[in-house]
Amino acid sequence: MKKLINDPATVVVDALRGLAAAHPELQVDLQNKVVYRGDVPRPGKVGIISGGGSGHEPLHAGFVGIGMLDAACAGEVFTSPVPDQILEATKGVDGGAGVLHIVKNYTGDVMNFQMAAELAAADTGVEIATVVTGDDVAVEDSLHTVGRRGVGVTVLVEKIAGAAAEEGRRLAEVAGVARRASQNGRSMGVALTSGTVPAVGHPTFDLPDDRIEVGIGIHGEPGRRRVPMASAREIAELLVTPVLDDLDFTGDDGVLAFVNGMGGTPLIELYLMYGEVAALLEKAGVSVSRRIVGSYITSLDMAGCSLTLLKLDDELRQLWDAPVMTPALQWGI
Amino acid sequence: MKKLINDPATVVVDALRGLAAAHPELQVDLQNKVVYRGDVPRPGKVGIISGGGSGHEPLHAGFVGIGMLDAACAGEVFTSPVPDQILEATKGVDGGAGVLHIVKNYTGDVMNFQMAAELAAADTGVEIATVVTGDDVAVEDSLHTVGRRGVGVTVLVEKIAGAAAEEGRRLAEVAGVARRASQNGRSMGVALTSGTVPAVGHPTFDLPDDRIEVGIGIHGEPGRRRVPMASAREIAELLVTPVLDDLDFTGDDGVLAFVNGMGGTPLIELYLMYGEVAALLEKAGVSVSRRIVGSYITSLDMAGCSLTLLKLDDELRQLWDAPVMTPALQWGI
Amino acid sequence: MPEPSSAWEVDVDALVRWMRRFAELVADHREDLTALDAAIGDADHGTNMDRGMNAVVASLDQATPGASALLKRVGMTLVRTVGGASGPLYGTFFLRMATSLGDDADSVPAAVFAKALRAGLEGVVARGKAEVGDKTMVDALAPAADAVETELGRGGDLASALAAAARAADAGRDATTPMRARKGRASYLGERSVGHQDPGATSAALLIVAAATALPAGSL
Amino acid sequence: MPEPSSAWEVDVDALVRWMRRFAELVADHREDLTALDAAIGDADHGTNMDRGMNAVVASLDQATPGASALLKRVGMTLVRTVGGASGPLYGTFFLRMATSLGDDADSVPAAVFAKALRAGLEGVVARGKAEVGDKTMVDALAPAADAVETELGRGGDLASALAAAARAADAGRDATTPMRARKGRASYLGERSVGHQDPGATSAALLIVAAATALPAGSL
Ligand SMILES: Nc1ncnc2c1ncn2[C@@H]1O[C@H](COP(=O)(O)OP(=O)(O)O)[C@@H](O)[C@H]1O
Ligand SMILES: Nc1ncnc2c1ncn2[C@@H]1O[C@H](COP(=O)(O)OP(=O)(O)O)[C@@H](O)[C@H]1O
Ligand SMILES: [Mg+2]
Ligand SMILES: [Mg+2]
Ligand SMILES: [Mg+2]
Ligand SMILES: [Mg+2]
Repeated sequence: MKKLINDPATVVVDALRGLAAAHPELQVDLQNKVVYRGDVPRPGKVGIISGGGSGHEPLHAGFVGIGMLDAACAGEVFTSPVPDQILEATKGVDGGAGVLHIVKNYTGDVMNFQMAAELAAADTGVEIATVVTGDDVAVEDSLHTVGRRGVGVTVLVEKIAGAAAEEGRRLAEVAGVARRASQNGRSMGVALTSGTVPAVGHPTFDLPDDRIEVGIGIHGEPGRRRVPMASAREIAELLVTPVLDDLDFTGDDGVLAFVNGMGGTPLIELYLMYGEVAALLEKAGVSVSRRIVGSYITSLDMAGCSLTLLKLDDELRQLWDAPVMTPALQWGI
Repeated sequence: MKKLINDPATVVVDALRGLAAAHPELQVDLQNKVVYRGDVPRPGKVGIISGGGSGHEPLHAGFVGIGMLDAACAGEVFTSPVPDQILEATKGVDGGAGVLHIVKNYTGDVMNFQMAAELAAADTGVEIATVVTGDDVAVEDSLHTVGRRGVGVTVLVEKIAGAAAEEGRRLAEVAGVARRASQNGRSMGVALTSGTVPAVGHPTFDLPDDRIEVGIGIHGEPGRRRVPMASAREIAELLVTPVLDDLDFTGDDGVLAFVNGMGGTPLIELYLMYGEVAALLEKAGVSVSRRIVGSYITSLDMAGCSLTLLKLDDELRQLWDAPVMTPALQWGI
Repeated sequence: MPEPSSAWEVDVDALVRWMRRFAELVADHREDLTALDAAIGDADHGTNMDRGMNAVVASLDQATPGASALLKRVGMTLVRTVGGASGPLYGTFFLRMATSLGDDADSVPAAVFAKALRAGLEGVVARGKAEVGDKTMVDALAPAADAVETELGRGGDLASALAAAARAADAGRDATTPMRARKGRASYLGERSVGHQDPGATSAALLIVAAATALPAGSL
Repeated sequence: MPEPSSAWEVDVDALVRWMRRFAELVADHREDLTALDAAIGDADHGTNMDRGMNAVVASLDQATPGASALLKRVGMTLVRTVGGASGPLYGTFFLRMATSLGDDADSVPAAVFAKALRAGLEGVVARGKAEVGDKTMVDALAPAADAVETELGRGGDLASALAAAARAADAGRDATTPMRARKGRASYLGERSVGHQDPGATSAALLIVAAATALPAGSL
């Protein structure tokens, strides 16, 4: 394993220390591993917090700022944060209008946020709403399963909820629009290589040079199946087809198309993939009205990419377009 | 080799097609492999163009937009563009106030831009100024050598020159401030792994698991020396020390500190490195007043990072802070 | 022959021994647990449990007011330091045991301890909604709780009850291998989860083995 | 015995053969050239030259007005398609040859061709500022130009002059191995460039070998 780290045991805190140095406009609580906007709590504004295991950077701390998150809780690598961190963040951002928890659908994340919400209710009485994202079509969705993993759509939900809160909307409305965004999104990912968890020191799974994993999540979990290495065009089909099969994305309001890198894949390949995805969407009669290409929700140094489509409507589009000023997403300000 | 590509021979055009689809606000000439701002030529504004081999994304095309480049010429992977492309871009952005060529100091880049400038002078009479960046302290700088490689500072020079042009300054002034920025910048890079050129299909150099290359450029060239793998703290010293030895960065105006990823290194490691660099700079009495962390000038999928320091003054800082709106850098708009 | 009352009771010292033994086993099997999790999860279960049990061991130096308070502190420490799925689940296990033991006694009879184990298991099920057969830690914990009750019911002492529990937990752990996961991260793999032993069931079996070897030792 | 005038002239067909042969050699050695460039450069020299020579070969199908015009087109094509350092340098080489040949003739005497070679070399030096010993293509081209002049000067014919040039270029190429690069990308490596053969000198030696085998063939 070769990584720019000091010690696997201190990766998360060391990286947060760097984030704090690089972004003096943020407040970073190294003790609790919580990253806050500089101006929390904002009286009367719904607080938006998220969090999860580390290793997905810029998610979540890179999305803390104006128009997006008020705080992000960083767990250990691929391990959800603990209730204390989430409780601390909840209290820290509470401006009296309640707090929205945006949680990716993983057993650990859901349980830790749930425990934190129980503690917060008992402790402070702050009103909490929770939106759980689950957009990964690689995962079977039925009554007998734990539901889909939350992946790419989480970035979009954080942006949209953040914009709604920034507008001064009430908690129920913010949660409502976040939930709609979450339900309108679908994702599919592919890995060319496995990532390496620092504490483990070798790749999570072995992938021969002529094989790729289709249907991977963002924790280095093996995917649904292994197929021969293919061209970008064919890989784009492996992503686009199951996403379009799962939800009807045609319609005049168009979609937001998001091609995301897994951490080890350079931008030249992501743009190339976007070109292939755009061509397939056009062929399928899906009109794209917003686009984003980059590594926004990653899986350590895994090479690969994911596609997320979000079905837009006027409100979602307007909230997406609203100003945002965070380390990783910035426009309009 | 596993990459998200169709064919090594079409990588550059395929990626440009994706960039065009992802950024409808840009104009992309696939024939000439030139990316333009949507509104070129802008009458009375100095045109700013750059270009170079592909494989360094987002450099240069990702910096085309308001407040930065008017056009970028994309060569083949690691191969400078040819004079025809540069001539075409020069003509395309000429708004009557002259055109600045920002060229990284590599024999091929310098010669191709030179030939293009000769052709442009003969052909159109457009006034051209050229600024050659050469900031890599890994390379000996003496009368008997070809001078230093242009690396990280190129991003900063493009931003600063773009802001000066946006303000309506004249060509000589824009070139002057770009040159000052270039001369005030120093860089040093390190590779944990070699990148793989698509047309070659295997890594450019072999690097054992316990060794790193210090003093690498951005073309997969081997570095100056190979040292044992070390901690982030030690690697930060390998970068900071030669940079500070080369130029006095103390002073009240402070520096811009830029930690750059080489393409295959995830953001968590870059932030961690930034933390180590910031600590060393503080110890050395260098005050940091602007910071940027991310993969902005890459070397395909190489893992590693580089450090660039730019000595600021009021004018450079103000031009850095000025609004910019490009695929890869955005603020103030 | 030892006095029955002593052979049948679990005191604070015994619980401390249990936690230390579990922490040792987790440290010894850290890489194995993580490797199991790498195959069907996210390669952190060994790291998570080891971090948590190190924190638990560190907390054992504090004064220990009684059996219930001790287990509560263990549960809170795990909730505070482990994260992921196993943090809340193991945490809940000990918190519910503590609640079940109720008002603090210095030591508790085996039957009371058995009831607490059952309560811990029920807490895990309440939190995680997993049933036996879902390929989770429940597949090791549930047969263990059953075995303790059965063995005590037919007159066995704590040592033999916990020995039976350890055998049952090991068997439950082994039984997870052919299962298709229906809960937790492994469930995302669908059919591909078949053929791999569940990491959480593996650490849970270590917990019961630790109980079998550490709990009775000092009380006999 | 062939007529001296014919044995000593280079016509358009011969130049076309030269370019085709060079293109073949470059294609055959593409991977080698790139591997040499990987060691001390950026692993693209073979790809660059092959792309350029493919474009040159494609352009050969167009009508060929004369020797000078042909070489001019070759030079322009290389400038337009190769990029990097070798594009302008090889391009300039042929453009300067074309200028040196001057007003278009269908065929040129060997001495005139030798002068054109010298002019091409001087163009490369003017553009790239490299001297013999800097570990560049100049280390193959300069001895080749010298050898042609020497051999013609002592009464040799074009075939023997070019054969001598090919030997000289090969020797010049081999001599780059122990050199420390002072120009181009390899110079960044400092001492580490020692012990590697220069890719540009290697392709330049192929150019001269191509001339030796393809140019005289049809004119004899
Ligand atoms: N709903 C659940 N009920 C019971 N146990 C569960 C549940 N979900 C997961 N587990 C257990 O947790 C283990 C994984 O723990 P760990 O790797 O620490 O957490 P994470 O999955 O969050 O990375 C699984 O092997 C399984 O035994
Ligand atoms: N200044 C120069 N003068 C002559 N030849 C040069 C010069 N710089 C580089 N070269 C030649 O160019 C070769 C490299 O060509 P190529 O790899 O195609 O270009 P680049 O270095 O731009 O990638 C070198 O091996 C060397 O022979
Ligand atoms: Mg985990
Ligand atoms: Mg090159
Ligand atoms: Mg796990
Ligand atoms: Mg090269």
